[in-house]
Amino acid sequence: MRLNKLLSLPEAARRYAADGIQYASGAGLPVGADAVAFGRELLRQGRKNLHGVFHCNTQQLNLLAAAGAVDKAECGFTGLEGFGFANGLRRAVERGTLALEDYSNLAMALRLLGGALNWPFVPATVNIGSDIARRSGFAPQGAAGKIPQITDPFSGRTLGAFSPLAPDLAAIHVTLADVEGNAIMIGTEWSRFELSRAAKKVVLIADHIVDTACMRQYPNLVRIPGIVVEAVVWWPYSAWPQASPGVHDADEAHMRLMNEWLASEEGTARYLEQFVHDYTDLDDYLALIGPELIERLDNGPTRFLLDPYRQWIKPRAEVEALLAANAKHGAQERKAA
Amino acid sequence: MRLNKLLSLPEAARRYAADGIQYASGAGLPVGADAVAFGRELLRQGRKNLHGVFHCNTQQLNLLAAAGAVDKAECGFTGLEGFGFANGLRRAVERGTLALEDYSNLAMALRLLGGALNWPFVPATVNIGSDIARRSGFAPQGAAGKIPQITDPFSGRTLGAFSPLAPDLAAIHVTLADVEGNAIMIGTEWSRFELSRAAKKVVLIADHIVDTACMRQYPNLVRIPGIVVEAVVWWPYSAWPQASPGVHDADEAHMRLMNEWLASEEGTARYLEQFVHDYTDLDDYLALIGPELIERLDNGPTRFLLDPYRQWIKPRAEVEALLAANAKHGAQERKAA
Amino acid sequence: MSASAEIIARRAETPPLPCTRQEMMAVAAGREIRDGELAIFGVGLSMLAGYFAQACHAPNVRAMTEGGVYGSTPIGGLPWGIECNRISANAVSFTSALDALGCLVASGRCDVGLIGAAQVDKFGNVNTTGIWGRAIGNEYTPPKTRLTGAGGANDIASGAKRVVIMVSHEKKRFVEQVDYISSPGYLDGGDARERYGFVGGGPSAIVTTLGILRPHPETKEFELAGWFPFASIDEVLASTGWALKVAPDAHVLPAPSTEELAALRRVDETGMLRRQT
Amino acid sequence: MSASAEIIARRAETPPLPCTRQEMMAVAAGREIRDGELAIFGVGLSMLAGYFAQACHAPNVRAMTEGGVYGSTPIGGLPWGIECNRISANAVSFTSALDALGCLVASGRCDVGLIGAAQVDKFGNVNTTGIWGRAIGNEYTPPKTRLTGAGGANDIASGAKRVVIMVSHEKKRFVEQVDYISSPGYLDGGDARERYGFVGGGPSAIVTTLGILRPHPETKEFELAGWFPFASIDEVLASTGWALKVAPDAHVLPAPSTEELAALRRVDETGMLRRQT
Repeated sequence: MRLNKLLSLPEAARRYAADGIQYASGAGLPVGADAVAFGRELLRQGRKNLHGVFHCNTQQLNLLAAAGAVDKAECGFTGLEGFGFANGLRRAVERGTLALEDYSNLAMALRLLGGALNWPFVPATVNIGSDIARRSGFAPQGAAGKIPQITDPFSGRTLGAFSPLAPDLAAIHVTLADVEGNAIMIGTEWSRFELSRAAKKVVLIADHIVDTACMRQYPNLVRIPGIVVEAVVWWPYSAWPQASPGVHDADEAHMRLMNEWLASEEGTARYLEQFVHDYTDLDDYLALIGPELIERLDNGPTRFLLDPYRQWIKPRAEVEALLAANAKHGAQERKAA
Repeated sequence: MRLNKLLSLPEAARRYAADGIQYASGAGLPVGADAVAFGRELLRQGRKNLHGVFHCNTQQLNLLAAAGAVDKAECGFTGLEGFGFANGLRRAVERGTLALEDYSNLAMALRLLGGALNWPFVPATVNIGSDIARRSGFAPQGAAGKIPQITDPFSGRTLGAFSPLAPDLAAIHVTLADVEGNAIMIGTEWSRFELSRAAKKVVLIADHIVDTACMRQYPNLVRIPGIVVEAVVWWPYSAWPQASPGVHDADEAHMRLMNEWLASEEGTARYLEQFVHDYTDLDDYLALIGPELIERLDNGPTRFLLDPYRQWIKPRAEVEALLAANAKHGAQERKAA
Repeated sequence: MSASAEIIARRAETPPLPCTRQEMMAVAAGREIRDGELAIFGVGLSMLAGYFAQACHAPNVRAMTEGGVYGSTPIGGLPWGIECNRISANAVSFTSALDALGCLVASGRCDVGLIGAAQVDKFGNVNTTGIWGRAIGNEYTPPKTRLTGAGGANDIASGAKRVVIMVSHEKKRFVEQVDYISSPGYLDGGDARERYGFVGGGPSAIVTTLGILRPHPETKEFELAGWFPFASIDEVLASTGWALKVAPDAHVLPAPSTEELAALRRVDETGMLRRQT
Repeated sequence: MSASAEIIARRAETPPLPCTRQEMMAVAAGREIRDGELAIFGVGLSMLAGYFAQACHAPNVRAMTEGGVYGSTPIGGLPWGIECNRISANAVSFTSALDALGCLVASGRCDVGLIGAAQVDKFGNVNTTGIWGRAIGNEYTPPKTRLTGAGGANDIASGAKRVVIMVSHEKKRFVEQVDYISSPGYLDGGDARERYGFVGGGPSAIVTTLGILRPHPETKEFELAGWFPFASIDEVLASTGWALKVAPDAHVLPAPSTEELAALRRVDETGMLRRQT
């Protein structure tokens, strides 16, 4: 196992994503920390027919759905919280081009837990009794197989069973990662812990790369150890326009603009042109956000949450040197093989 | 809800423990952080007929079993790791005075998870096929009800079902707690997270009381929030002779002495006299360990793990003042009622 | 005349409220929360109502969000989400969805949950999934209008000891039968919840922009229990899409007190509720 | 003569080993672990064997314990437990039993587990629960000697891709049928594991103080695959409580190389294995 797992964002997407895969985002809540930039990269590489596993919709799914890259999706919540309905997703659902399978937020977490534990099913005491159990976007003719009944062998009472989830790829947003893939999340884990064990392949997208000494000082914070991780991507502001607690606030103006544009085909085309296909590298991407706004978003009320770890954050030059070293090593390996 | 939940060790045991209850220890591994001192206090107060829920045996269960205070116990591992068999427990089991129900370590964690989620049962893909599923210490005549079979509704394949655990009381060892019951564990959680949600009442036994500002700086470390906690006990070296990572090492000599003495009735009587009934307060208790040894155990290789939090540790006088304030408040409340 | 009837009579004579309808609704919903309770709030109105209760009469309410954010109080205005930095800035604990919605809510530990609705029916079933404008039929087809899905509300509706539903009182929202049950109320009434073994007790109130509906103890059909000073029985009935029964003890509800309004406006720092009338 | 046969022949002629039998056993068990594997170690001998492998030929083994302690290497001697500070001092991650034994082991993700045994039978079933000295019968009674219970070994035996059992080679431990199956091997042989749907492949080796036993590919009965330079087929057979078959390709196993012994002794800093002969 390589200890240095740093990959560039394009390389990680190329290596681990493919058309038609079950693709999961590992995010905080709808407007929280999600690697939206990974979704942008999937579109830049032309990925399509994705089966999205999004515990909650985020601007990433909203964008992927608006762009027509997702055929199927499974979600708990499909809105954007205070920013309203997710226009890109809702258009795709209403047109019938995206089959959406509804669950509750707990159901999604439990299904990921079931995948993590490799259980054949997960007991369901929620969703039963509601239309979530009676209606299936994936099997419109009959939902009987969605949340089938089981009998509790102790009491004889009836409950439901959820199918576990084991996505092909999870792109998980983390606040801090070392090059080995040990990672710290600041803010709610939401279901990133479960997802990191349920997914067949895990790619981390980190706001900051830190020295492993940070992990040895705070091992209880390292809820995703490197042993379950394939690759680590450093891409600051990958959650933009959403927030990353401890690192930056949400860009509320862009949240609104993005969702407005995604409400129409024309707007989506404009969004793709300006905010997906137009940048060439990280500097270019950061320029889209703009230095003044970045400075403001960087100084939000949760900034103090990152203070204990700042001493271990690697400067950009060092991260890029590590990335280059790994790319060189990878090229040599491929040549040798 | 009172915000100051500090109680003295004797008062917490008096208020929340009773003869015959299902009593769980919230510990690290067998030789790790366990509130052994809470078990000593249970014996000092004459508690008996306890039904022990110990994910793993520790010196606490070893002691309670040796003293005859436990009628029934459910465990994963019943040894003392590198310190050998648990002589007090094994004597009680071999004599037949303690009915021991065997599970594996994962099974115990899953049963606590099932209790935390209030599931009627938990899917079992382990323990099936072994004698754990075929033999019951609680139902010697037939184990059919211990891990009954269920059928996966998706594949039709057969697996087992575990019964969830919801102990009446959990005494959980934590490294740091604030007076509201927000708590940080250093070292493996083992199953303390699940237990803190599964138990009907939770009492924390903390090595250090810290200011709530510590929790606001490290909210992702606070895996047990105060909302699930009844009382907080400050009792340094409650894990002695076991270890508390970040705080102190194991007292290996006393680990051996204790287990040797618990191997016989006479030894147990001697142990109870010298190390359970003989101290009157915290100073007395700490004198049993001795200042030289404490200094040595305090300077173990994991000491650095506590460094980030030292600035928030409340000095003894302040903890005692808070404890006194709460006791006064409680007395007034009882008078008013 | 009993003391409370007297208060009610006096309130009924008060001049037009010094607050918006949204504020009245938030105060009424907040009054459903008792001190010391373990309470889960959603985003928007329900979070305002919850934190209003904490700021007013329930200082020791143990507030949580479905993201597993514990012990925080929003700063700098209403959070736009449950991971908004306005609520992440002073939490004492961050855990997970599995913990918050599973261990604390679906388990039956949570005392009260506040949820919203796009549609609600006479048995308190909530639709937040989609508007079909017709019965869906045997074959499931996409909705005319896709909404937000169930989110955590289904888990709250299944597991919380009681649920308070907050919804704008409009005929199109108060329907005989919701297009899609996203979160279960009393299903088809009576003891229907028992069929599913729900540990939660079901909705105890629907707090609207006009008043409060509560379930009949036996049939579980929601009835008008009270109306706000600016509203009337007639307005409520006209705004309800089913033949709403009026409870025998229905009465006008007290306007926000000075203390209540002051507390609410401290929480609604950016005046969100004052803009929306 | 093939290169490896040549090595074996040469080893067989070497004078008495420069190491203890316990050391030989630890080296032999460590050789079962391949570089890069996700491996779970128990306490004592199996931890020594595992960390020896890491120190010697498998530098990138991803070592974990059932407590969810990741990325650490013991310091200052063999840990007396999986939460011993000697192993907690340099971990990169601490999680939980549910994570380690559930998400990583019972799930089928873990490549190899090392477990111990008080008794083992010809199908690799392990007893660590108790010694009854007789069949238990229909009614369960306490054992004559209570041992440690299954611990995490049952979970490892059920879920790890392969399992290496380490046990001292004595007749009383190598029995036709164990008193109690704490951790399943191949049960009653053949494809019996399939009845239970175990994701793990079962034990691939029993490493003893005298040699190595491996399961027959069809019957799953363990056979002698090799013996240590200081042992012999006869000694192995005499120390086994069932009619042990000798595999057609059974051979003497190489003594620890200088490098292996040096690596082992770096790990066994306090010389635990050198004291126990």
